[in-house]
Amino acid sequence: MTEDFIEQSKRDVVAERLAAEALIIDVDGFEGPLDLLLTLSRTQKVDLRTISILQLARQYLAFVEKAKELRLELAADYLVMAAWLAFLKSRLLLPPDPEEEGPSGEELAAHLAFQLERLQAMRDCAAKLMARDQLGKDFFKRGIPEDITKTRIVTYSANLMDLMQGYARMRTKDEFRPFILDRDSVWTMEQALERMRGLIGYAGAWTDIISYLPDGWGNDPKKRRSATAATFAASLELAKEGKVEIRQSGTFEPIQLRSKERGT
Amino acid sequence: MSEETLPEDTDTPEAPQEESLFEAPPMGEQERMVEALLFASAEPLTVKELNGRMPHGADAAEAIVHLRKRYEGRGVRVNKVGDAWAIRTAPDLGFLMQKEQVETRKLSRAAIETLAIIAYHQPVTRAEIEEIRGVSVSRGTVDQLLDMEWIRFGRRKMTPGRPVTFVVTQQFLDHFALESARDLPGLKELRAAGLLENRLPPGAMPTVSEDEDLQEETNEGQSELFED
Amino acid sequence: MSEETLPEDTDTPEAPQEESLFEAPPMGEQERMVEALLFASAEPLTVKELNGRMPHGADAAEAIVHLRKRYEGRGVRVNKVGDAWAIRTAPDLGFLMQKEQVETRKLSRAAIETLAIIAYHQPVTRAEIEEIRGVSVSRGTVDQLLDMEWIRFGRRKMTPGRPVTFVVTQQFLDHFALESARDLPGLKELRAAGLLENRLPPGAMPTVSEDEDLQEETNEGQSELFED
Repeated sequence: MTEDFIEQSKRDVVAERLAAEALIIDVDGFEGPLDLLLTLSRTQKVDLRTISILQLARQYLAFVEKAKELRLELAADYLVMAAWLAFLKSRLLLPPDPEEEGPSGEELAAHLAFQLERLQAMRDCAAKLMARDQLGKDFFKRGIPEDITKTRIVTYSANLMDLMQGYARMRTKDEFRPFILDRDSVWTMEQALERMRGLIGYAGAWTDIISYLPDGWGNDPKKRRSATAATFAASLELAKEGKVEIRQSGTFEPIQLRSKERGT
Repeated sequence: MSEETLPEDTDTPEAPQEESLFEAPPMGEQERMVEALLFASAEPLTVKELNGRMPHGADAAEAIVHLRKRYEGRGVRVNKVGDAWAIRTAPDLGFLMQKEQVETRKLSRAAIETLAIIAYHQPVTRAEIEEIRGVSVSRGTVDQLLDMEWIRFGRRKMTPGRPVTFVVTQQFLDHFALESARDLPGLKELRAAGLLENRLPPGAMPTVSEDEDLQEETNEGQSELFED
Repeated sequence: MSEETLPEDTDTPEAPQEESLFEAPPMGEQERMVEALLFASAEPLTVKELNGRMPHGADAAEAIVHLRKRYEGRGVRVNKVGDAWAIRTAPDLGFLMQKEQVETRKLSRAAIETLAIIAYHQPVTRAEIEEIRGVSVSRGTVDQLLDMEWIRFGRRKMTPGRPVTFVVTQQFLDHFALESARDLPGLKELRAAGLLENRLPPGAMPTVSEDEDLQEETNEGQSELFED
């Protein structure tokens, strides 16, 4: 019995030593300082909620010391964590200085405990997730999916303009110039915009946009159409810029605008 | 369900199977298994293959009979494919497996020009179209327009060789929102609409050409296509 | 079934559907159709997709309810996968299907943890993942999960830098037989324990480089990926 006990405790000691060495040797195997802290916290054999952060900080610092002795190169973030834990340790040990600003040692320790608990929770979740039935491993999709035959229906489009242009092109051969607009009955949006910018400053009250049509463009239907379209587009542009407000009481009713700066 | 078995053979007639350490699962379970196997397998499975994959003592053949019955009148059915079995869509629902994809393409320039000539000059022969376009009309272009049902064969021309003619269809008129082909704007109107350069070559107005020297095209035996 | 209809609207409460020239097929038929469509497809189909393939006026959502019930306890089942549906074999029969088993790519511990964090915390930024794991997330890990189509980009977060977020996909739900991300195991408990809160560290804590490399990512034109 006693021999067994001695054997057992010997074995424990060996196991512990091996574990400690493994920690050091496997430092590359850790997924960062938080992971190392979580691993170290297990040696306290308590619930993460009741863990002693002070003790954990000591363990971590001892680990880093050991690694230095063994001339293991630790990544920078391990050293940053070590410096921070040293700071935390001193805060936890010294009586709180009322002059000092910032969070207390307890608050910092509580947050570290929270981080460890959260990381552990995510690890558990990951394990639970991977333990679920998985597609292609535990359950399966249809082995012979039936193809959805895609029948491609091609429709060709051509409009009357294409047709007429095509015809005109042939009948007039080389003289044909494709789609030339008669520019002298076209009022562009740029022109309308320029004109309106000069005028809206005076438009405090609601005014029909038709009144912004350039002089002499209201009579000829073709000119009137072009100028109205350009003025309307320009009004929208000005509204977008926040310069004017636009309203229309109903379909086909006059469209009115007023300057925003003055109107309110 | 009892685990005990008498050491002596009981003479029950429904136990002709070879003896096994494990009892075969109940038939309901076997049916589920066959269902899952046929569903997941990448190819149809024979009874032998099914039995090979099911627990010892299972009877896939019988399970299939049950499963088949269960799927009678359903959206899928258990079909025999050669000597194997597979789950397949019920034939009356095959139409669901087709997806129509509508693709709109711009009509080629050659097709538009050919179409325009037919619309303005109908009834018009292929030779006349070529005369106006100044290039030969490919078979494909005409076929495409026929296929789209925008043109059809008109009466043969009463000229030597009796060439076939083309006319536009009601579908064409519907597509271009025209009452009749006569509503197409003439060159004068095209010009007025700014579609044309002002100067017109003399005699370029659309007229129904009655040229008679265009007879090469005539001998395609398509008289059966003349409906009108 | 009568073709006649009164000129005036009849006030039947059970006819709220839009009127259609054709009557929708009876529900039994609709169930068959959904059955056929889901059997035919290896990937989940949304109700919208199903309705799009079924005759006008059909109600795939209702048909699925019936179908799902019909397959309860069978060898295959109707799984809800996010807003889509798929037929999958019953998990208890997986042992029969060694032949169909696909060798899945072995995921690293980092990848599995990252996946779990995205699933439980979604939408989550890379900086948040790093905060939880206490280590920077390698590009390869995220790329692998994106490549497997288990995660995708979510909406940008409305915080400085407008960082991209990650969310899990329909494929993820399908793979783990989850109806939605809300059905993740232990989600409620985690939330109750406050472990899903984004608790900010009090004062300066060692955190991984949050910003520099994230910033560049935000400028990539990925806005079209943000559907939801």
